[in-house]
Amino acid sequence: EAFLAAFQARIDAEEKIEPNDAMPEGYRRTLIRQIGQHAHSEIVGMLPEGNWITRAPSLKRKAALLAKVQDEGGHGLYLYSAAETLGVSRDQMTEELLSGKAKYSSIFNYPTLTWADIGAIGWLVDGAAIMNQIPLCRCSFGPYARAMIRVCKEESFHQRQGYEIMMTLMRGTDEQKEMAQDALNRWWWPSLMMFGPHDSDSQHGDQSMKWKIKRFSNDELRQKFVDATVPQGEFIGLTFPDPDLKWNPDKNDGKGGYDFGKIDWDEFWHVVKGNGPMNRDRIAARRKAWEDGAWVRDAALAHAEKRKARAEAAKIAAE
Amino acid sequence: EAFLAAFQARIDAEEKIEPNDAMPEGYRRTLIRQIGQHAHSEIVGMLPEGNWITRAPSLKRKAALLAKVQDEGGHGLYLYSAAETLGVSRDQMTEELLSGKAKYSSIFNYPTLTWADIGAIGWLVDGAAIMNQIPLCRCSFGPYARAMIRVCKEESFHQRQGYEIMMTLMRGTDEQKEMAQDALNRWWWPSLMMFGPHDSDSQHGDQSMKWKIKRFSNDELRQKFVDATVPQGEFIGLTFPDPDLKWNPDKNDGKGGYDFGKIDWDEFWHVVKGNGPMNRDRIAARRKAWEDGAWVRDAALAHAEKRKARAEAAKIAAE
Amino acid sequence: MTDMNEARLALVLRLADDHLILGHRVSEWCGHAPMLEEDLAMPNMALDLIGQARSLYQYAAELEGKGRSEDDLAYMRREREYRNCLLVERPNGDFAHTMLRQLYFAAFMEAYWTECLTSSDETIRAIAAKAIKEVAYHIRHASEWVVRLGDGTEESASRMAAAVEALHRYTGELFQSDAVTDAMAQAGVAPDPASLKPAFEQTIGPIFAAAGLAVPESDVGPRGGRSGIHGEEMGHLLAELQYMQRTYPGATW
Amino acid sequence: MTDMNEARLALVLRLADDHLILGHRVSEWCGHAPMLEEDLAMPNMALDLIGQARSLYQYAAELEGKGRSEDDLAYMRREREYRNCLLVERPNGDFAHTMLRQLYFAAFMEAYWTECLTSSDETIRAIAAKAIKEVAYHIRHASEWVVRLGDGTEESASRMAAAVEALHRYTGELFQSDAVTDAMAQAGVAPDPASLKPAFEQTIGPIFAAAGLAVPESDVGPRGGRSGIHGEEMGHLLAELQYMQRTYPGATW
Repeated sequence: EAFLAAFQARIDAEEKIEPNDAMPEGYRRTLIRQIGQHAHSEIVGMLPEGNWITRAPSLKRKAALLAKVQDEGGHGLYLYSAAETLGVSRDQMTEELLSGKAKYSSIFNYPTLTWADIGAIGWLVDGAAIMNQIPLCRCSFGPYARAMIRVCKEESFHQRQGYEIMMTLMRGTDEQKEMAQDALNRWWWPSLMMFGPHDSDSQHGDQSMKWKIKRFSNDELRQKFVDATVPQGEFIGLTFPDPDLKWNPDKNDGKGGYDFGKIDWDEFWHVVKGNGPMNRDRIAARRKAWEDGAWVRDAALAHAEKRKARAEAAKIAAE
Repeated sequence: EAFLAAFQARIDAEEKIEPNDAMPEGYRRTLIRQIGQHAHSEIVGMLPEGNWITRAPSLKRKAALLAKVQDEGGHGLYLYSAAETLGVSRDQMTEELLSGKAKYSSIFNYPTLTWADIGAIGWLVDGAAIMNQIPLCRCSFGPYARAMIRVCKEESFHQRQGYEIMMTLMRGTDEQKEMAQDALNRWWWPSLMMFGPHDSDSQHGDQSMKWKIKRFSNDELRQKFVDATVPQGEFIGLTFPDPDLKWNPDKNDGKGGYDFGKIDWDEFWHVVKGNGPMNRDRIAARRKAWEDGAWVRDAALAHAEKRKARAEAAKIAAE
Repeated sequence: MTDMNEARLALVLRLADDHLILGHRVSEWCGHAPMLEEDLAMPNMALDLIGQARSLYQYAAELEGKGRSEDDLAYMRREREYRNCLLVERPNGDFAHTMLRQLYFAAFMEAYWTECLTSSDETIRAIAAKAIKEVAYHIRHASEWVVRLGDGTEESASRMAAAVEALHRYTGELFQSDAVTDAMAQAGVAPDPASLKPAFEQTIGPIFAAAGLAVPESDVGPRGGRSGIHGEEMGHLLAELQYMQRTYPGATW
Repeated sequence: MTDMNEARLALVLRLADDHLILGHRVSEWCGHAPMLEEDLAMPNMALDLIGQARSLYQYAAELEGKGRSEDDLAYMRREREYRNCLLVERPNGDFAHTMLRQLYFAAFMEAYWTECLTSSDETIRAIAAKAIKEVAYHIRHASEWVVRLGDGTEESASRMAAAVEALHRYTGELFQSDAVTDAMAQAGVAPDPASLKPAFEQTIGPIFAAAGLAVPESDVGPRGGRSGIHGEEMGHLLAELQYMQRTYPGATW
C-alpha cells in the first residue's frame, strides 16, 4: 500500500511513468489493454479506407488516401512499440486481435459504401479520435503520451483532409451533395458512440482518471466533439441526422453547446458484440493477411538465422 | 496386313468404326490425340469468353454469352466421352492438358481485350471451327462423328450470334465501329492459322485422309473459310487486315475465290510452342481450377463410397 | 394508389437485384469450377438467374413508366440504389460456400414463388410459374453438393460447416418484413417473407440432416440490403458489372 | 517536328501508364501485407509511383495541349489506349511475385532515370532527379526481400524461383526499341531502352546471386503493352480504377 500511495503521488505530481519504473499490476494491465485496442484500431482502420484506394476518383485523392493509410500503419507501429515496453509482444497482441479476444474501435465495423465515406471517416472518425487522443498526449505513461503527440499531429491533418473532401462534395453536383449527406447520415451516430458508454455506465472510467490515463470522461469528450463538429457540418450545408440537435446557450457552464438526441446503445452493443455489418469481414481480412504471410515471416527469420550463422562461422574462420 | 486391308476396306465402304471394333493402333492413337485436342480446345476456350461474362454490356448479351460458354463445356463433355470409348480416361486427358503435353487450339492463347472480341470469336473462331468440323460429322469413327453433328449445330448458332454482335457494333457509334475493326485486325490472322500448317508442311494429313478422319486438307478448308467470311465482313463495313486480299474469278476451278496474303508462320509456331500472350495464363487458370477443386472431387468420391457401404450394410441387415 | 405502385416497384426491384447479383456471383465460376460437370452447371444456374432478373427488370421498367429499359435498371443505378439482400452479394468463397448460398436462396425462392403462383399480379404469377421449375433444379443441384460435401471427407465436412457458420447469419434478412412487403402481402401480390420461414426450414432441415450439419440456432446477422446498405464487396462487383455501360453511355450492344 | 512532339507525348504516356498501373497493383496490398512493416512499405511505394505518374501525366497533358487534365489521361482512356508494359499489370500473386516485379521495374527505371538526368528535356530531367531517389529505395526494399525469400526457407525459395520463372519473361519488353524510343534517343530526350540492359543486369545479378537464384537465359515473353495489347487482367484493373470517373463524368473531387 505504501507502494501504491507513492505511485499515486508520482501521478499526482504529473511525473511520467516510464517502462522500467515499478507500477501497479492494474495500471500495467489497463495500459496494455488500452494501447493494444488503440493499435488494433489503427490496423483494422486501414481496411475500410483501403477499400477505396483502387477506386479513388482522382490521382490527387488517391495519393492522399495512400498517405493516410500509411500513416495509420505507422500509428499502429508506434503503439505496438509502446505496448511492448510493458512486456507484451506484438505477436501476442496480434493473436488476441485475430482470436477476437482484443477489441478495436467498433466504428470500423461499418462498411465504406461510397467515396463520401472516405471524407466522413476523415472528418468525423479522425475528428472524434483526436478529441480522445489530445488528452492522451498528457497521459501519465511516458511512451504512450509521446506516441500520442506524433499521432495527434497526423490525425489532425487527416481530419482537415476529410473535411475538405466533404466540402468539395458539397460544392459539387447534386449527386455529390447527396453522397456527402448520405455519408453523414450513416457515420454520425457511430462517431458519437466512439466515445464509449455514458459515464454512468462506463466500467474503467474512475480508476483510469485517477491514474491519469484518462483525463476527461466519455460524455465530456463527446460533448466537445459535438460542439466542434456541428458548426463545421452546417457551414458546408450538411444536415445532421438528429431532430433533437439544437444550440443550448446554457450548456457548458453558460458558454453554450449543443443538445443532442439519445444514442441507440442497443445498436452500439450489437456491433461491439460482433454483429455489426463488417465485424467478421474485418477479422477475416486481417487473419487472411496474417496466415498468407506466415511463410514470408518464417523466411525472414530463417534468413536472419542463416546470416548470423554465416557471420559467426566467418568470424571463427578468421580467428 | 490382312487386318489393315480389311479395316481400310470398311473405311472405304464408308462404314462407321465403333469403339468395340478392332482398329489399327495408329488409328486409335490419332483419334485419341485429335479428339482430346478438340475437347481441350472447348474447355480452354471457355476462358477467353468467360473473361467477359461479368462485364457483358447488356443482360441479353450476358445471357447469350453464358449459354455459349455452357455449350462449350457441353461440347467438351461429349468429346471427352467420345475419347473415353477409345480407352483413355478424362482424368488422364486432363493431366496431359495441365502438364502441357496435350495441345489445344492455339487461338485461345490470345487475350479478349474488348467486347468486340466476343463478337469476333463467335464469328471467326467458331466460323473456322465449323469449317473444320462439318466434314468431321462424316468421320469414320462413329462416336466422334455423332458428337460432331450436335456440336456443329450449336457452333453455327454461335457463329451467327458472333456475327450479329459485330453487325450491331458496326451500326453503332464510332467507338463501337473502331472496336469491331480492331477486333477483326487482331483475330483475322490467328483464325486463318486455326486450319493448321500448309498441306505441304502438315504432319498428320495423308494417313488421316486415308482413314477418313479428315476429309479435306488444311489449305482447302482455309480457302473455304476465307471465301465464306470475307463477304460477310465486307457486308457490314469491315476491312480485312490483308492488303493482298482480293477476288480472283479463276480460283476454285473457275467458281472464283479470294487470294490472300502470306500467313506469318513464325508467329504461329511461336504461339504453338507456348510463347503466345496467354499460353501460361490459360494453363495456370485451368490448373488452379483443377487443384482448388481436388477436395471437392475427393469428397464426392468419399461420399459415394460411404453411400454404397451403407446401402450394402442395409441390404445385409435386411437379409 | 401511388403508394401501392411504389411498393410494387420496390418489391420487383428487390427481386430483380437479388437475381442479377446472385447470377453475377455464380457466373464468376465459369471456366474455374472443380469439374467439368460444374463448369456446365454454373453457367446454367447463372443463366436461369439472369433470365429471371430480365423478366423482373422488364416488369419494373414498365411499372416505373419512365422509359427506362431493363439494362438501365440493371446497369445504371448507383450502389446505394441496389436493393438486393446481402446473402446474394457474398463473395463466392470456396465451392462449399457457393453451393450453400445457392441452396439458401433457392430454398427461400421456392417458398416465395410457390406463394406467388396465386398472386393477384398477373405478371408475377407468370414469372413465378417459370421460375419455380428452375429453382427446383437449383435446390436439387445445390443440396446434392451440400450433402456430398457435408458427408464426404474430413476436409469437405469442415469446409461445409465453415460455410454454414459464415452464411447462415445472412438468411435472417430474407424473412424481414417492412412497409413494402406488408403492403404487397395485403394486396395479395407477394407473400409476407416472414411467413416463409417454416417452408424454408422444411427444405433445409432434411438436407442438413443428411449432410450431418447442424442448423444454427440464430439467423441474425448483418442486414441492410433492402435499404441499399451493402457490404464492401458490392462496389467492386458493380465496377465490373457496370463497366461497359458506364464507359460507353448510350450505346446499343 | 509534329512527329517529334508526338513521339515525346507517346514516350511520356508510356512512362506515366507504367507508374500508374504498377502503383495500382502495389496499392492492392494495403492492409493485407504479411507484416505491419510491409503494410507501411506498400502504400509508401505506391505513393511514390502514383506521384511519379502524376508528374508524367501533367507533362503529357501539357505536351498534348488539348486541355485534358492528369485525371483525364489517367482515368478516361480506353484499355487499348493504355501503353504500359505488361510486367506492371501482372497480378500481385504472392509476396514473392510482388517483390520481384518491383525489383525488375525499379532496376530498369534506375538505369532509365540515370540516363534522363542529362536529358535534353528539362521536365524529364526534373522528374528523373526526384524519381531516382525513390527508385533507389524500391530497389533496396525489394532486393532485401528477394534475398530473404530466396535464401530463407525451402518454401520461400521455391516460391521465389516460381516468381522468377513467371515474371522474368516479361522483362524483355522493357528493353524493346521502336520508332518512339529511337526518335527520343536521337533527340537526347530519353535513353534507348535496349542500351539499358547491361545496367539492369548489373543490378539484378548480385541480388540474384545472394538469393541463390539463377538468372534465366531468356527474357522473351509476351509483348504488346506499348501498342495497347494487354493481358486479360488489365480490363478488370481498369474497371476498378475508372469506376468513379466513369460513373460521375465531369465531377470535381
